[in-house]
Formats: sequence, structure tokens, C-alpha cells
Amino acid sequence: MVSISISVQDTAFDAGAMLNDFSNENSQVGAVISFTGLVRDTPDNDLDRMVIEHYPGMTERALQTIADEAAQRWDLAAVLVIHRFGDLHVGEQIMMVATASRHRTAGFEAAEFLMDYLKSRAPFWKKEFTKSGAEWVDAKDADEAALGRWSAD
Amino acid sequence: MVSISISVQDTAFDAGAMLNDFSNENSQVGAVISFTGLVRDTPDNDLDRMVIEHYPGMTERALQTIADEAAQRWDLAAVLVIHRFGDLHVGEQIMMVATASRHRTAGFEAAEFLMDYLKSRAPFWKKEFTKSGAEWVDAKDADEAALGRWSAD
Amino acid sequence: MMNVLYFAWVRERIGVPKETVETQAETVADLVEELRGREERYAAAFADLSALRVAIDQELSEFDSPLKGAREVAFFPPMTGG
Amino acid sequence: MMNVLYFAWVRERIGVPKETVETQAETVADLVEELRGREERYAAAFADLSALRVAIDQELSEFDSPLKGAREVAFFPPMTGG
Repeated sequence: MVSISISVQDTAFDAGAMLNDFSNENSQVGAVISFTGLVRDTPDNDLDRMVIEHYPGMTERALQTIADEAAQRWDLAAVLVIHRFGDLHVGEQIMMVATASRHRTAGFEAAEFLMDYLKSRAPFWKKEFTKSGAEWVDAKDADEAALGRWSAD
Repeated sequence: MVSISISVQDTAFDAGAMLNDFSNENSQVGAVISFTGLVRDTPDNDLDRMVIEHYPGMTERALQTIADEAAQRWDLAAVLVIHRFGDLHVGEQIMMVATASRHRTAGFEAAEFLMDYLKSRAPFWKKEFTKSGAEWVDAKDADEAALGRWSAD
Repeated sequence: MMNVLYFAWVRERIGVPKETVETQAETVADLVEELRGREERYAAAFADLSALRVAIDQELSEFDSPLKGAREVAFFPPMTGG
Repeated sequence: MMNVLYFAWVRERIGVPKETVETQAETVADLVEELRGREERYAAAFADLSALRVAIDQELSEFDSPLKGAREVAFFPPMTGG
């Protein structure tokens, strides 16, 4: 049984504390991998804040579906997904994905898979507020393209 | 300039605190990836302790070489490597690798590269002490084979 | 009666996050045609369907997907989470 | 004069972590031959070279690597860190 934990929240979280809890809960396996996404400043260093909008209901379903799929494809002990919405500032943690597995290759692949699908299939939208105005972040072709590698196998 | 931090130590470390420090120091980039290796129990659940031996001097050089190589091959902001030696118990953290990068793909690849090389090229040896005696852990063919994928490109 | 939801810049262009629509549209594309005909703000939001995504009852769908039985349809730009 | 180091089960079989050796060996393989000839514990430790790795001055090397100028040679099993 793979333990799957998903949280969609507007409050900040402590990635380090989450990593330690996740490791402690999964000490029967050897490999823990985490990805943390941070709010990055604009090239002009003028990001005032980022606002993340999401689709309540669909978001949780999409994340659950993605995590279930990862749990089915790889030999994992646990999956953790945390994603914030609302107001965020430079350097803050936007989201975190973690996997616990017996073997590191499965954990790395599953974490990349989770990130690739989360980027393009979970209903979140980022808007950046800078001195020069507010702009919705454009989706990157590379993110959509990244899904391709998971459909071949 | 890539920031490279390497620590070979006999004391325990707090992976969560290290992850948070590492993220805070690299908040100009968006992606932080960490790998934590934990002491896993034996299939018989009788691991008393693990002892890790290393080759002082060569260990630090080997880790530095591996980190430098990763920094050269991928667009990274920072690399962190921590590895313990001495006595460890079930569930304790053996080691940690982290990367900070602008793009997640570079960070994931670099973290996997660091792990693959660290496993087979850094002079650490694990010995497991159980009720039935003490055994040096055998190197896995899969670990040596994992290096192959990095030499093609 | 169908709930229609809008997110991100689609929501901003149309001016509401959600509305209830009386429709006999058989597919998402039919519904889009109806909405486009309503007012300029809808025409603007739905000008380029390749820049839009649609979910039916919270599942990603296609513009030619049938709407039969659907209670909730959502329109939004490609996702940018993570 | 050369420092010879042993790690893990190689150290245990030979019984010391480090010793100083007077040698004219030209390659690692030559040095191994000399050591094997010393005592049974060396012959046991060096019985199967495919199970061993060698480092010259803290750099991983091969058994046919030249020893000219080397100050430190280390023998150990394949690494198992991580």
C-alpha cells in the first residue's frame, strides 16, 4: 500500500519539517527524494508578489490522479504533494513533491513524473505582479513536451 | 559561479534544516531537489547498527570532483553533499545530496548523476551488524551499471 | 442548467468566475459558439481556442467532447503550476 | 618508501589499516605480487583482484597503472556509499 498525502493550501509550509516528517514515516525504505519549487524573482528583480489561482475540487482530484498513477508505475512507499495558492513572495515555497522508495531510480523517476504532470495537468495558474503591471505566466511548450517521455513506456 | 558545499562527518545532521538553509541561500532560482539516504533495516528486521568506513582525504577529493563535474555539465546554482561515517542506526540519515537550479530537469539530472557517481566512486564502505553477525555490504552491479548513462553524452 | 466556470485571464476577460447557463449544446464547441454570440467579452475570451483548455465535471476534456449529463464546464488557459 | 592503506574487509584480512612498504614495484600489479608473497593474510586479501579497487595518491587507478612517484597506494573493495 502506497501512502499518498496531498495538500492544497493557502498557508506557507516548512519544507524541511515536511521532509523530516516524511522521512521518519518512511524509514523502512532507503531513498527519499524531494522537489521544492520556489518563487523566483523576475529578470528585472521587481516582483512584488505572485498570486496563484486554482480550481478547488478539480485541483485535489487531478493531484490524486497523478499521485495514484505514479504509485502504480513505480515501486514507492509514499508520495507527498503540497501546493500553495493565493499570495506568495520571492523565495517562498510554492510547492513540494516527495517520494520514498526502496531504490533511488524509482524515486527519482516518480518525482520527475509527478512534477511533469503537475505542471501541465493540475489546474493552477500563476500571475506575477511587478512595478510594470500584472501578467499571467505563460505555459511553456517544454512543460507540455515533457509529458511525452512518460507515454512511450 | 556554482556554490559547492561538501561535508564528510561522523555526526548526525538535520536534513530538513539543511534543505531549508539550502533553499534560502538559493532563492534566486526556482528548483531545489534533494536526495536523502536512510539506514534501512535488514529483511529480518535485526539490524543493530551500520558502520560506515571511509578514506579520509580521498573521500573529500572524490566528492569535490563529482560535484565539480555536475556543476560543469548542468546549469546549477548550487550543489550540497553531506555524507556520514561511523556508527548509524535504522532510520538515520546516511547522506544527502541537493541541487538548486533554474530549471527542474537540470536539477533532477544533476542529482541523479551525483548519486550514481557517489555510490560507485566515493570511498565509503558499509558494514551491517545484526544478530547473526557482521557483514560488509556488497556493491551492486546495478550501481556500477548506472554510470554508463552519463558517459554517452 | 449548467455551471460554467472561468479561471485566470479567461475569468478576467469575461468578468465573472462562474455563471449558470441554460443550454442545449451537444459539445463543448457548441457551447463556446453560444457564448461567443452573447457579448463581445465572450468573443474576446474565446477568440483563440488553441490558447484554452476545458474541463467537464473537473476532468480535462476536449472541445469536441459531448456535454450530455455534464453539470460543470470550466474554461481556462494552459496550467502553470509547479 | 610508500604508504599502503587498506579499507573495509581488505583491512580486516590484512590486519592493519596502513603500513609503510619498501618497494621497487613498477605497477600496482607488481606491488600486489610482492605483497602476496609476504604472508598468507596478504595472499588471502589479494586472491581475487576483480573484487578489489585501487587508488594511487587518492585517485582511483588501475592495477596496471605505474607507481612511479606515488606516495600512497590504497586497496579496498568496490565502494558502497550513498
